[in-house]
Order: sequence, then C-alpha cells, then structure tokens
Amino acid sequence: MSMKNTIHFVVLFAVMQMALVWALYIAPPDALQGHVQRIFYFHLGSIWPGFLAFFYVLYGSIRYLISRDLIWDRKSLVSGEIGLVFCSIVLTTGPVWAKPTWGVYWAWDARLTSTLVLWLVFFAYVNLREYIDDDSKRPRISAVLGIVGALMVPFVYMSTRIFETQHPKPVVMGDAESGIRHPDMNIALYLSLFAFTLLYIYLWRQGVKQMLTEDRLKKLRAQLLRLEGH
Amino acid sequence: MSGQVLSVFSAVLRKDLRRELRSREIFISSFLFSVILLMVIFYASKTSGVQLEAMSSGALWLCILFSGTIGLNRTHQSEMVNGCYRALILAPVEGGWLYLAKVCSNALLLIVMELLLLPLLVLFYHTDIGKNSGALLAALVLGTLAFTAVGTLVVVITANTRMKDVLFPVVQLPLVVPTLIAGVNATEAALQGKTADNWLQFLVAVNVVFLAAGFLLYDFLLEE
Amino acid sequence: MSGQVLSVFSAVLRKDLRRELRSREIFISSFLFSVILLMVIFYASKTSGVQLEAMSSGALWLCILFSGTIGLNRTHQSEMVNGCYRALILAPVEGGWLYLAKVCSNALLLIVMELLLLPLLVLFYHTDIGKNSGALLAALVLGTLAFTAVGTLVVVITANTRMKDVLFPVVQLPLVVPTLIAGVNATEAALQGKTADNWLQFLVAVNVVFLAAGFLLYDFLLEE
Amino acid sequence: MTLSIRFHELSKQFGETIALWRVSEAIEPGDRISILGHNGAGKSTLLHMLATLSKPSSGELTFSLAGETCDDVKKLRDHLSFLSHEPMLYPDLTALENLRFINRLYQRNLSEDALRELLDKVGMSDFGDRLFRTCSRGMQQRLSLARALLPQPKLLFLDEPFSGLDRGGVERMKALFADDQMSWVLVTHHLRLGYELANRFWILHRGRLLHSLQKRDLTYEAYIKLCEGSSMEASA
Amino acid sequence: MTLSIRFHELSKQFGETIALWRVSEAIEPGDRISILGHNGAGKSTLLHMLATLSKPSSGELTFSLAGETCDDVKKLRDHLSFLSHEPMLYPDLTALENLRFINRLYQRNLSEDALRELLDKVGMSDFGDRLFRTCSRGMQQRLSLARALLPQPKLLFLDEPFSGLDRGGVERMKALFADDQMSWVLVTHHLRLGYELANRFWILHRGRLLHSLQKRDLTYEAYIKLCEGSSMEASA
Ligand code: HEM
Ligand SMILES: Nc1ncnc2c1ncn2[C@@H]1O[C@H](COP(=O)(O)OP(=O)(O)OP(=O)(O)O)[C@@H](O)[C@H]1O
Ligand SMILES: Nc1ncnc2c1ncn2[C@@H]1O[C@H](COP(=O)(O)OP(=O)(O)OP(=O)(O)O)[C@@H](O)[C@H]1O
Ligand SMILES: [Mg+2]
Ligand SMILES: [Mg+2]
Repeated sequence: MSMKNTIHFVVLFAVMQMALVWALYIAPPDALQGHVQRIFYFHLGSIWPGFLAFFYVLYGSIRYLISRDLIWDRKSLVSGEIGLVFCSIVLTTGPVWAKPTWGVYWAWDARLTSTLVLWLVFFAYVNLREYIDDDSKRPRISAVLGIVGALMVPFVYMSTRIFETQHPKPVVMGDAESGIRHPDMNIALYLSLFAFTLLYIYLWRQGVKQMLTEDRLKKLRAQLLRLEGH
Repeated sequence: MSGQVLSVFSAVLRKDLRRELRSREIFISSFLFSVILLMVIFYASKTSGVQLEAMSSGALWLCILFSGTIGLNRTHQSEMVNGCYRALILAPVEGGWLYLAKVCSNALLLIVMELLLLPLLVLFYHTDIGKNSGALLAALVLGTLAFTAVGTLVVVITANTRMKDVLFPVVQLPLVVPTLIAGVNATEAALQGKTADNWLQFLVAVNVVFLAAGFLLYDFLLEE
Repeated sequence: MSGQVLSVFSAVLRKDLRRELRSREIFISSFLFSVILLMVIFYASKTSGVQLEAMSSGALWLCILFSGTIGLNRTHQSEMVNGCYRALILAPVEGGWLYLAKVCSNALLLIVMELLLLPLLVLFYHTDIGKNSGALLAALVLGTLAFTAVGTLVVVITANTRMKDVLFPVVQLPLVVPTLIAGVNATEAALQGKTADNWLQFLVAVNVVFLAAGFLLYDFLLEE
Repeated sequence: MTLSIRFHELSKQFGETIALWRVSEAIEPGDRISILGHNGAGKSTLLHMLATLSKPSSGELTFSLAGETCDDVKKLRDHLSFLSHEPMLYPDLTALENLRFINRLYQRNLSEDALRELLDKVGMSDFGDRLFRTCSRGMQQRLSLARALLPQPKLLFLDEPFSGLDRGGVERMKALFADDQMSWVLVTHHLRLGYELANRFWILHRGRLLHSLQKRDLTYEAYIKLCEGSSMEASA
Repeated sequence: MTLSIRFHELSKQFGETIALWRVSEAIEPGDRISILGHNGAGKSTLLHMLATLSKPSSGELTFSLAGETCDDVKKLRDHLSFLSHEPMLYPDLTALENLRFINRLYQRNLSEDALRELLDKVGMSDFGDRLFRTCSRGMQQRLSLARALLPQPKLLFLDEPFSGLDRGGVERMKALFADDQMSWVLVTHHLRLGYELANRFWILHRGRLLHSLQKRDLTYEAYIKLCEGSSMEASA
C-alpha cells in the first residue's frame, strides 16, 4: 500500500466509525418509528455515492468510445460494479425498513420500482461482458450499454418527481414530529454520506488498480506462451 | 448527403418490409401471440373480479411489449442468418441512419399490429376506443417508437453475447419500463376521453433521448 | 430396446441441459426475467385497480407462457443453426423417444424457472403460496408439461417445412390455449387453498393426448 | 451385413423447379461413387434422398439390408451417414461434446479414447475442447467428417467434403476414404480427386443422369472430357 | 483514386488463442495477392481485419486513399468489398432483390439492366427471381460474388471463393478477376489457381507470415514446395 492509500484508508476508517457512532447512538430515535429509522442513514448514505458511480459510468464510457483507451473501460466497469453494490444496499435496507413501517416488504411505489430498474440495468451492465467472448468487442459493447443505462438515472428519478402518483406511505420527511429535525440527525446523515463517498473512492481506486494488474498479467502470460512456442 | 441518407433509409426499409410481407412471419406470430395474451389476461383477471374495460390499456401494452420483443428478436435473427449483418456493417453508410431505418421498419410493423389489435379490444374487452382517438393514436405511436428505439439498440448489444435470446429481454425490458408506465397511463386517459399531456410529453422526451443515443451510438456497435 | 431408449434419452437431455447450463447463469437470467415480468405486469394492470393478490395466478401464467415461448424458440433456433436438426433426423432412433427427451428437457428448465418465480410472487405480489402447495405444484407441473408437449411437437413439425417461421406460431398458439385456461384456473384455486380437480383432470387429459400424439407422430415428422 | 440401394425413375420437384428427373441406378457394397455435374445439376438433391433425408416426388427407392428389402428407415439409418454442406454440429458445444452427443445418439458406446483417436484421425486432436463456432472453416469441415465417421457407417454420403480443407486435410480425408469396410458416394467439383478415389462415376446434367460409368472402362482423359462436357453450365 | 493498405506488427487474439502474430505487410494498387496456409493459420482473421470487419488486438493498420492516410472507415468501405465464408445475402429474398438492396445500400444507382448483366456475368441470369435459400450451393456462391462485385470496389477480399463452384463457375470467376481496375486479396486452398491468378503470395503458418513473395521471383515448382512446407498442419 502506498502512502496515499494508507492515509485514505485511515481517514475512511475514522469517518466510518464516527458515522456509526452518530447513527446508532448519538442521533435520537425517530418520534414515530423509533430505532428502526436509523436504517435511514445507511439507506440514503449509500444511494448517493451509487448515483455518483452510475454517472461516472456514463462519463467513462463516453471517454472510452472516443479514445478507445482500455483504461476508461476499466475505470467505468469498476465504478459500475461499486454502484451496483451500493444500489443493492438500498434495495436490502429498504425492505428491511419497510416491513416494520409499512407491514410489507415491498410496495410498487414509483421510487422503489425505479431503484429496482436501475439495479437491473446495471446488473446487466456489469455481467453482460461475461457473455461476450471476443476481447476486442467487450469494452465497446458494454460502453454502449453503460451509456444507455446511465441515461435511465435521470429518467427514473424525474418520473417520480414529475408524476407524483400515490406513494403507498410517503416517505416521512419534514413532518412536524418526525423527520430530520435534530442537529445530531443531520450530523449522522452527513457523516454517513461522507463515509460512503470515501468508501466509493477507495474501492474504485483499488478496483482499477486490480484490473490493470490483471491486464498486465494476461499480457505477460500470452507473451510467455508465445516464447514457449504456443 | 441527404440523397445518400434517403437511399440507405429506403433500402433498409424496403428490404425489411418486403421480407416481412413475403413471409408475414413476424406479423402473424405477433398478432396471434397478442390474441392469446388477450385471452390469458382475460382469464387471469376473471377470477380477480375486475371490470373488463379497466383492463384494456394494460392488456394492450402487455401485447405490445411481448410481441414487440419477439418481433425484434426475429428481425434481428434474420440479419444473423448467412452473416447478412456483415453486409450492413461493411456498407459505406453512417450507422445512425441504419439505426433510424431499422427503428422505423420495426415500429411500423408494430404499429400496424396494434391497429389490428384495437378491434379485438373492442370485441373481447368491450372497450370504447372512440372517445379520444387522437390521444390514443398519439400514445400508441409515441410509446411504440420509444419501445423500438430502445429495443433496436439493445438487440444489437445482446447479439454480441453468447446467450442472446435469453439476455435480450432481460436487458431490454428494464430500460422499457418508464415507457410502459407512461404508455399505459396515456392510453388509459385516452380511453376515458381525456388527454394526458404530461405523460405524452414524457414519452416525447423518452423518444428524443433514446433516438439520439441510438443515432450516436449505433456506429460503435457496428464493428466486429 | 430399453437400453437404446435410455441412451438416446440421456444424450438429448444432457446435450440440451449442457447447452443451457453451460454457464449456470441461465437461472440468474430467468430469475431477473421473472422480476422484470412481474414488474411489467403490475404496471400494466395498475390502472385497472385490481388487488395485487388476485393477479398472481394470471401473472404466473403469463410468465410461463412468455419464458416458455422464448425457451422453445431458443431450442428451435439452436437446432436449426448448422442444420443440426438433420443430425437428429438421421439418427437411427425411434422418433418418439427423441420427442419425449426434448419435452423433458424443455419442461425441466421451465419448471425450475417457475420454482424460482414463486418466492418472487410472495415478495412482490404478497401471494400466499402455502395454502395448498400440493395442488399448486400439480397445476404448474401438469400445465408446463402440456405446454411443452405441444410446443416441442410443433417446433419439429415446423422445422421440417419450408414455411417453418410462419407455421410455428400459427400451429402452436391455438393448441396451447386450453392448457393456459386450465392452468390459470387450477393455479387460482390452489392459491385459494382449494383443489380444482376438474381442471387438473383436464390437464392430465391434455397431457395424455398431446404426449401420445407426439410420441406416435414424431417419426412421421422426421423427414424432409 | 451388406447394404445396397436401388432406385428407379427417381424424380424430385420443388414447386416449378425440377431438380431431378427420372434417375435410375443402384449402389452395391464396395461401390465408391463420384457424382459429378454442374452447379444446380441435382447432386445434393439426389444425395439427400439417398440419405433418407427427403422423399422423392415420384419413383421408387429401395433399400436392401443383408439382401432383404428393408422399409424400416431407423434400421437403415444405423448404417448410413451423411456429410452435407452444413456441419450439423452445435456451435455452442465443444468439438468433443459434439462427438459425445453423436456417440450417444447412435448408441455406439465409444470410449473417450476412441473419440480422441477419431479427432486425431481428422487432425484435430489439439482442439477437442474448443467451441465449435470458434473453429476456422477448415477445422469445422474436419469435425464434420469426424461426426460422419463416428457411427462407422456401411455407406457414407459426402457432399463436397474437401471444401475449405488444406492439403493436409485432403490427404487425411483421402486416407479415411480408403477404408475397405465402407462404401461411399461422393459429390465433388474436384475432378481429379473424384477420379482418383472412386471406382464408379455418375454424371448429372440438369437433373438427368447422363452417364453412369465404371472406372475400368474409362481413362482419366476420357473422364475429364465427359465431365467438362456436362459441367457446362445449365444456364448457358 | 488509389487505395493502399499497410500494416505493421498486426496481432489478433481471441481469449487465449493467438490467431495472428505480428504480421507486417502492405497492399498497393495493382497487387493481386494469394494468401496460403493451413487450416487455422489465421487467413480469414487477417482478411477480416483488412476488410475493416474487426479490429486488431495490437499493431498498426493504415489505409491510404489517393496517397493520403484515411481514418474514415465509411469512406474506405466505399472502395472495399468482401466475399467471405458466408454469403451475406438474405435467404428470403430473391437473387435480384438481394442485389437491388446492395445497390441501394452502396448508392451505386445501377440500372435493372446492369444488375441483370451482373447476374449474367456470374452465370445466374436465369435465376434472378429464385429465392436465395432455394439456390444450390454453387449458385449461392455465384450470387455472393455478384454481391461483392456490385459496388465496383477498388480492392476486393475473397475468402475461398471457389468452394462449391463447378468448372464453368471457376472459369467465370477467373475472368472476372482479370479486371485491371481492381486489386484483390484471395484466400484459397487451391494452390494452382492461387499461383495462376496472383502476382504476389503471402504464406501464413500458425498466425505468422512466413513468406511474402513476388510471382516473378518464383517458379511454380518452388511455390508448390513452399506451400506444402507451410501447409503442414498446425496440430501435427
Ligand atoms: C423497499 C425498498 C426501498 C427502496 C428501493 C428505496 C429506495 C430509495 C432511494 C433510491 C432513495 C433516494 C431517493 C432520492 O434521492 O431521490 C431513497 C430515499 C429515502 N428513502 Fe427509501 N427505499 C425503500 C424503502 C424505504 C422505506 C420503507 C422508507 C421509510 C419508511 C424509506 C425512506 C426513505 C427516505 C426518508 C429517503 C430520503 C428521502 C429524500 O431524500 O427524498 N425508504 N429510498
Ligand atoms: N428447397 C428447394 N426449393 C426449391 N428449389 C430447390 C430446393 N433445393 C434445391 N432446389 C433447386 O434444385 C436444383 C438442384 O439443386 P441441388 O442443390 O441438388 O444442386 P447441386 O447439384 O447440389 O448443385 P451445387 O453443385 O451447386 O451444390 C437447383 O436448381 C436448385 O435451385
Ligand atoms: N471468434 C473466434 N473465437 C475464438 N477463436 C477464433 C475465432 N475465430 C477464429 N479463431 C481461431 O483463430 C485461428 C485462426 O482462424 P482463421 O479462421 O483465421 O483460420 P483460417 O486460416 O481462415 O483457416 P481455414 O483455412 O480453416 O479457413 C483458429 O485457431 C481459430 O480457431
Ligand atoms: Mg450441392
Ligand atoms: Mg478461413
């Protein structure tokens, strides 16, 4: 581990601990929901870096198609993978939260559906390349899918904003007695957002490094095979 | 340039339509598939006690989605036989125009299919399709265009994979969900005599975004 | 004779399953596909104001129909590529056993898909699948078998005709309607805790008729 | 057990097109027949019917097994094999998996080693685990031959088996054809090989059987002359 | 306008398989090149890259149009044409409909008469209205050639164009190759034709370019010797 990485890791670790402490102990329980509401800090904390990751896929894929530089393919792939993980966290914390508050694990709320759609699209993005045999095709095809997938992000979210239909039990925000009122709640939220964002960056850098090392290994192995006469 | 574009456009359109008219393969299969779907949906909902009329917009869009997916798969398959898609790749034309031509021919077939489906809705579901036929047509055309805009792109994406038949619907359908929701709602409003401007605008936006994306990205898919 | 039968049976079964399971991700994709279908069906019927629970049997059978069609289509296509079906035709085996093996492999894949689907129904549609799980399983297995019995026969009928692409849906879909109606009703009853003996008997009858017909007729189809 | 085929006034029509018109001949054990003729002469059509893949529009086609007429197509197919224009192998299976499937389908119970040996015979021993669709054209053709040979047929039908093969491949194929246990019927446009390998020749022209000759009656020059005469194009 | 191609250290890998390894050469106007080599040598792979159908894994591939480097693939494709293993024609369209489609796609604006003339050149004038899929193998190969010639390319790539053709077909094809306006690169296993028609030879072996020779430096005997040396099988 380089110096930079070490520092990054230490900061990440510290912020994570602080976020945990604030979210689980210092922030007061919600007036209506009680302690269950604490899921919120992880729920929202993970989705924002998730969006960030998906937008990076868009950016990286465009860069790849223009430059045809494999590094951009690797960068966007890693970003997509992490985004998918974060999206999965939202999709598991959500139902866990939903059961005690709504009584069911799932309701066909526009927001839930759009999150699910996003997850499906990026699941396809991350996994599709497994099914493409030709190395030279793989980055190109998944870059196109990455762009199309990332275009969905604003769509799905706009659709829930513009057409506010019936949310079964709308998210409790800003209500008089519940919602983020207490300053400690705010601190917990920001800490957790910060922690997840740092985590994203850390994982992304490690992931890219790993992929590049793998690429080099492959190249060296091919050369070795060549030297040995097939 | 515009002469070139027209020539390519008409070449692809004519070829696809001629192939289709010769075999009527996609047409017949999507139409029959839709009839079956209408029946299944009817029987599925009979037990749930919904009113027939309330189901028509959803049933219509399920038919569009499902037979559209099958149709897109088939058209694309026909490009793969004998390596015909290579002829398209090797042609000295902008991929964007090829894409638009393909979207057009696919959408055209699907829209004709839908028009045939409407009388069936009247027959089977007692739907009154005349209340606001302008809005109905707008909803169908815009929705179908958005659907094929996504589908035509995705079918080529998944064609490069090993399990294309399985992966195509899996990749395509999530991308199509916003279109479906907007389409169902716009159609529902039209069937009730209203015009759902917001949903129609939404469909226009979806079309603009996906057609533009397809136009710009298709060339990148046309390599081997 | 029985050794021969077993050998052919296992050859076809293994080949088909290996092709499908080459990467066992086929289950993952059918799973995803089911998620998407349930989502799509929900949004298509949302405007009609049906109760979620009341929709499950219909939704389930729509999924079976659609995945089944994709699956049969895939089998069909994979036999056509490189003229592989000719290898089957030219093999010195009773067509009847080939037919049964194909039905088995097709039905097996579809049934596994359905089993994956049930938990999803619980999650997304709040369905209680435990009320009469025996009857539910019977309905699903019998219905799926009947569906593939017809589909497999028709796939090969059409594989040997010049108009294969047109004939496949034209012949298959109408033949499948009774199965679907019976399937939906039997499933609906099972979900309500009842056992729809008459529908199940009907399904058994359909199976007997189609499997026997397929077994006897298949040989005549194995010519060009 | 011997296998022979006789046909009398065999015709095949596709709609308006007459692909084959009143062809009569016989195939006896030990025959090695080359069928020659221009493009569209009806060679593949004839082969398809002899291989029990399609039925004649009119005419009689009689198979005899061990001297007795045999109507049971299944029994016949156990002794026939066909290498057609199409490889008849699954693109998504590897070479070996494809052979294993055929092995089971024909109930030949060959061991893994026997299958590998077969691959070796067609010069593909290094590529047993390669997916069929990633093989080059010539490699695919070799695998097709392996498929056709696997059931150890009494009678082998070959439709342009040399296309796409390199020299080495052709040599291997020639060696395999020399097997005395097997009769074969070969369609080819490679006149020299057609002469070298066969002991009988059928020359088709526009769906008719123009000549049916024994090699002993025919010098190479006379043969070439006949072939060139008939391989004038049908459309010319 | 002249078209030339140079490539330097061109390699292509499919997963672990190295199909082509560091091949460097150039194609100039007037070149008629035969590529020879065993099955799986990498001939088709090279042709695909030269025809802009696939990209190299590494190496440089430079196209020059009228002396200037040209990166616009679309412009290049206007002057290239490719006859591959696959016919690239729609089975459900007739021969003429297929040609009309290509005509439009390449914006060549040939008249109906010109299309019929083209059919005549490949000996298919009687079969213009026959569905492609009902044509015999050789007829399909002829139509593929017609498709490839239709755009009147500057440079034509041919991957085993003689397979399935009868004598008449081969003669016609040879005549069409004699066109002075057109350079071509031919992959074939037919050594004699490969020598007769070309003025340069590339000999590939296991993905490497073993020899690149001019015809004037090479007698037929020497050529055959070289080819046979390299057409030993890769797996042997
Ligand atoms: C069941 C699955 C669930 C999923 C997939 C899900 C998904 C999401 C997503 C994607 C966001 C970010 C929205 C945005 O920034 O626009 C979000 C925010 C939020 N979610 Fe959930 N959620 C789920 C369940 C729940 C439940 C049960 C509750 C509480 C009862 C809840 C409360 C919240 C709150 C309070 C926010 C922040 C709202 C805002 O900033 O607008 N979620 N959820
Ligand atoms: N399925 C079909 N439908 C209609 N016509 C057909 C069909 N199959 C073959 N034909 C026609 O029958 C004639 C004979 O075809 P066949 O394939 O037997 O020729 P061939 O001798 O094998 O030629 P080649 O050397 O080119 O392979 C041709 O005119 C062909 O167009
Ligand atoms: N899509 C692919 N995936 C994996 N390997 C491939 C692919 N295409 C070709 N290969 C491999 O690359 C090598 C070269 O193949 P290529 O088709 O270029 O051979 P060729 O010289 O044309 O042979 P032939 O004379 O048999 O046509 C072969 O080993 C082949 O298996
Ligand atoms: Mg033939
Ligand atoms: Mg090749």
